[in-house]
Amino acid sequence: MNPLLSIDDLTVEYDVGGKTLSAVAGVSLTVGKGETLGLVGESGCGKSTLGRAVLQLRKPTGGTVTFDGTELTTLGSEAMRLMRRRLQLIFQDPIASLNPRRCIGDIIAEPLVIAGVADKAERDRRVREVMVAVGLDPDNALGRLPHEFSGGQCQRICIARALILEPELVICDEPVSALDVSIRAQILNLLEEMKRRYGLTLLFIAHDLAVVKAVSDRIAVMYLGKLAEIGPTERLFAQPAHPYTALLLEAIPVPDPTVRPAANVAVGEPPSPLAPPSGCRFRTRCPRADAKCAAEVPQLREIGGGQFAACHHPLSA
Amino acid sequence: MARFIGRRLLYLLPVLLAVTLLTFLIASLLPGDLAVTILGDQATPEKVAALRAQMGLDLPLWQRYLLWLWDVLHGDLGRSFRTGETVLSAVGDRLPISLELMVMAEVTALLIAIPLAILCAVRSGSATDRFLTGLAFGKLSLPPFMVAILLIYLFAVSLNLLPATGWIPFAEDPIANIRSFVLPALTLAIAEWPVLMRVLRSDMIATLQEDYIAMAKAKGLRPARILLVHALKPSSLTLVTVTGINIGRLIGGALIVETIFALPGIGRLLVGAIYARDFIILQGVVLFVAVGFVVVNFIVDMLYAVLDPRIRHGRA
Amino acid sequence: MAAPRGAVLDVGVDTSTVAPVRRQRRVGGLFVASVIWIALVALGAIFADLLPIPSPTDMDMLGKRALPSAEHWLGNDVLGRDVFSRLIYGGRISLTVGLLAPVLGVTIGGALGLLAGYFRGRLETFITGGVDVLLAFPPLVFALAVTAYLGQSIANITLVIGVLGIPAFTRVARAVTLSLSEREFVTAARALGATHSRIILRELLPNVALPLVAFFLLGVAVTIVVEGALSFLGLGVPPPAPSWGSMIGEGRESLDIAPWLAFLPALFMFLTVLAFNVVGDTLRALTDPRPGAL
Amino acid sequence: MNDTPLLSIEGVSVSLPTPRGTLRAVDGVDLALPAGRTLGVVGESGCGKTMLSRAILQLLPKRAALRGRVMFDGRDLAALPREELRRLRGPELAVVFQDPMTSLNPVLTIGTQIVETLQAHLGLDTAKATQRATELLAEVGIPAPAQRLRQYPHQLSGGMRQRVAIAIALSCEPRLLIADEPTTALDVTVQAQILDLLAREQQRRHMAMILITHDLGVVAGRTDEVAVMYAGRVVERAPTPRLFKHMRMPYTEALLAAIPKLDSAPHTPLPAIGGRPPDPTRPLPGCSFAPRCKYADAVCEHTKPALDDPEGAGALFACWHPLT
Repeated sequence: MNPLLSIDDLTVEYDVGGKTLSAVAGVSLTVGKGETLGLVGESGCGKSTLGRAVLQLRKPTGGTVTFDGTELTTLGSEAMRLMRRRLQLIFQDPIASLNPRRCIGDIIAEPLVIAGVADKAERDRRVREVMVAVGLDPDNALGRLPHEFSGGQCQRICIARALILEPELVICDEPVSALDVSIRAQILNLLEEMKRRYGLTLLFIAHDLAVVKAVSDRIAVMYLGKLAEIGPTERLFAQPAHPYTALLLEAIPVPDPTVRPAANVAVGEPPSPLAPPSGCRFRTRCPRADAKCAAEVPQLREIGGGQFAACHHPLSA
Repeated sequence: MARFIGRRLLYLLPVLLAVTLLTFLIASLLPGDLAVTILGDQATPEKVAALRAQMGLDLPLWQRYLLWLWDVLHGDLGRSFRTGETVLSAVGDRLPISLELMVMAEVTALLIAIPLAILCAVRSGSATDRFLTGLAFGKLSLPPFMVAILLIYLFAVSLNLLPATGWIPFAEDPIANIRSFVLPALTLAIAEWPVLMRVLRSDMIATLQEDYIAMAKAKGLRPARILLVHALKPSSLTLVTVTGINIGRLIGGALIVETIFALPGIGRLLVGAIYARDFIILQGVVLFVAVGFVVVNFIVDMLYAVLDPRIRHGRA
Repeated sequence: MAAPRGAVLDVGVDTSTVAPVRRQRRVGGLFVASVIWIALVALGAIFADLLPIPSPTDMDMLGKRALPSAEHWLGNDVLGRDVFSRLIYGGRISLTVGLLAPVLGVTIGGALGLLAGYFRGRLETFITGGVDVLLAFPPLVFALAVTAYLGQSIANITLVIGVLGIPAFTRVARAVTLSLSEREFVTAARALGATHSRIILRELLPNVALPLVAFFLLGVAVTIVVEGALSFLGLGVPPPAPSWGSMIGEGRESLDIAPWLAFLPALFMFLTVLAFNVVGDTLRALTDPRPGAL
Repeated sequence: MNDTPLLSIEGVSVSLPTPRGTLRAVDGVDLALPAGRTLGVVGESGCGKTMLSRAILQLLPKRAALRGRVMFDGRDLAALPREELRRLRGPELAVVFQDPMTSLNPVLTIGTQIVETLQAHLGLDTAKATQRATELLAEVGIPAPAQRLRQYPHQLSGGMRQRVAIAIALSCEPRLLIADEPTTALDVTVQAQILDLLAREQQRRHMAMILITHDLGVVAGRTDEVAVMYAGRVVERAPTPRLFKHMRMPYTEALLAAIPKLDSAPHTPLPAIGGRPPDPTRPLPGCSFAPRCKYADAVCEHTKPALDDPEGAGALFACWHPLT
């Protein structure tokens, strides 16, 4: 596959009370055209920061982000502004991502206005079209304010806003975490449908492996700012190579009482990203950790079949 | 904690410096020639020029500021060109009176506000709550000088219970001293309590809806403990801040009250200096009050950190 | 798991809306009464010259502290001037200063707060630092000192009180902007490639404006009080121009023989301040930034 | 163990006044829980599960109106005098809330928050209570417990905070523990640890436990019985294995089907439930799930089905057209 987006050694650092927090510490990955890459990890692992750094909403402190041959980190602000219509973002909290004082029609048309589509009739036509596509009734919804809609509907509105310029890459940052199970399935299906219809490439960020699995071609697992493992979805689920991936898989509660929950699967909690462990960042919780893990930072290497893991002692199939 | 104090101190210094600069600029840039003011309109130009040179008024502004600041740092805020009294001794004589007034007023205000706020918060929405919040709200529109007039009319003119004006030194007659402070302090307290009560009440209502209050109830703690330990402590954070910020209002109020009740405090010194166009005293008092106010707010910030461990540990 | 036999397949459409939440606008009788009172004072102030009332500065030396009569509806003051007329003209000064000073505060302070809250960084440090310095001066002390140097006039008093109001408006605007900037719709606008000015004007301003307007009305109330205090001390609007504050101050001298001379202007001022507080507070409650409002 | 359940909820309804009209958060719920057993309550947000837990604990908001009886060990909690209720909370009834960041008091040390509970009910002196608090923290798996006592909640990680909240809940050996979404605010690996801890302590102490969650996966392996709630009512209730093996209510089935499965291939369309739950201020005359249910007919729209156990197998459901 031809990579549409490639991230190379991306680093994002914040300043927290005088200390440096590496939210993303040297992550490299590619997303092929038309592909969905799932990005999973627990809170604080840097997955959302990564998504925002790709869009230059948070300036990376190091590394490069190349989109369709253009390096974004060095792009001037005006050129980046123009680039934004090809890259879109969908947020976790759909209600907070809509301006409470603007009506739905205005909100969805906003990207067109910014992109300079001056013809009001043209804008109206396209707004209606995209609203129908995401399952909203334009006649009913256009003039209403966001608070009159439920969370699921607000997420549909956000999707409509993200799609109206027909972007190439959409970054979905936990798009269903705030939604109930029954609504979540609707939105996941909608995203799949929109991907087909608009030929999108998706970077799908979530903490829930099962959700990510439902939509992704490949999955990347992050832990404390670093990539632990990346590989094709089926393969990664069938034979996780990184002990952290295995831990995540085991920890998911299965809705089936005949499956006894694995006892004591996980030890401890992720350490503070302000003071990450030396060597492999997962070693403090890893059953396989030894002296080498403390001394050497494991590099991402291929396990086979397009599956890469950053581990000195990968699990064998 | 040390880090926290250090950071705040580091911020305090530039603010203090800016305060001195602003005080100096107000007094220097505004129209009117100080020398003319001192000597009077009839003074000859030569005499004016001589005085200007003597006072350093002919130097460039920045030099004058630095010279003045140097003096100020050495405790020399100048002296009145009318009475010859130094600013420092004038302030020193009057400060205890203003402090006594403000402390009495603030303590009274807190004694009124805290119990009422707790009562309102616990019974929020009840008739008691609605009456007290309505009263406090109405009171917000009644400035100290109106309260003073009302109190004077009631207690001094009509009932003749308390003196309307005048001040007797504590050493001379302690009871008369306290009596002379009752009306002024009450005036300020009446002006202050609604602000304090409203703040504490709304914070307390918000706190009472927190999960940790539900948790405290679920633990089977006694209601008094829930209210006074679990609810009041976190709710008093804003109250402390507002008390600090309100010291500015209190100083303004004290200024008026001292004038009305003829208490020889800082406020009266300031107003007197304005009436007499004694700009050296005026400048000195303004600087003194502003610096004092900044320092008090700094202390309030520290108090805030004592109450809230999250701030103390540097995670706001 | 067996095939999801009973589950309804995705309909993919979600067209109904929640029944619109119209928050009950509890604008009670007090609010209406306040608006009416403000309107009356304002009309009186605007058309004072056209009203059939005596001049507020004409002294009737024989009618000092005269009781109400057909000619002098509320009697005369210590110098024999018509109290009612002075109250009407006093409203003119209170409203002029009371409205103009906060306009200065709301425009400059609002803009500074908005910029500080949106751009953060150095600009924010600089603006909040400046605000802190201005806040270091107790307002009344500052106002007194500056008017003492500048000279007493309506323009100067308005200017000084207006400048004093800037920090408060800056703080409110910055706080609201900060909380809004954390909400994702601002990030969303940035992700769409909106320019800074578009984000500030289209996304932030409409949300910041309403709380600021509410705060503006409370600012009017505060300003009227401050102007009153200055005039009460005889350091506000220069005599013989009638101001409620100076009328109370003058009335204080004859509290024992003619208490109404102090109480009437006090009542006018109290009612006006209360009315602005009521209107401002009602508006504040209505525009409380409750996200979603559900 | 005798036959009278430790907790029995009889016809409990909770309504709240809102600007849009009365909100019926809980609508005629009956539940029973014998001592030492675990009940899972599952439902989506707004289904009334949290209000139900607050009704059991008598911690409803002031404006809420409660009807029905909450019988705990033969006493109606709703009718109990305040002081008696206070004595029950802690030694008899305890709760763990969703977010330990908000359920622990931010300005009090962890030690204070445990010790005060011990002192309120067990009459221990400060030294003994502190000793006991240290033991409790160790029991819930907190390393260096003596040092932790002096720390404030914000100095602990999310999982540690929830362990502290559990230690507080367990401190007076309650007979019933209500865990209201105890792991929703936590990461998945920490969630597993907390659920394990709750299960272990429940068995060790022979407590009854109500585990409230939106996640069918959480209750599947860790409860004896499950009640599924929808729009304020219990729509299905059965022993856990039976519920998952043979569910009767279409909603339960649809809810289970809508969860993405780990064992299905990527890009498999999810059987989503169309529409969304009804507006709780506008109750429907018939079955609340009818508008979203593919089996619904005229009867479902007009008449509410009762929660019944027609086969007498301990499997209750409220549906006119149960799955077979």
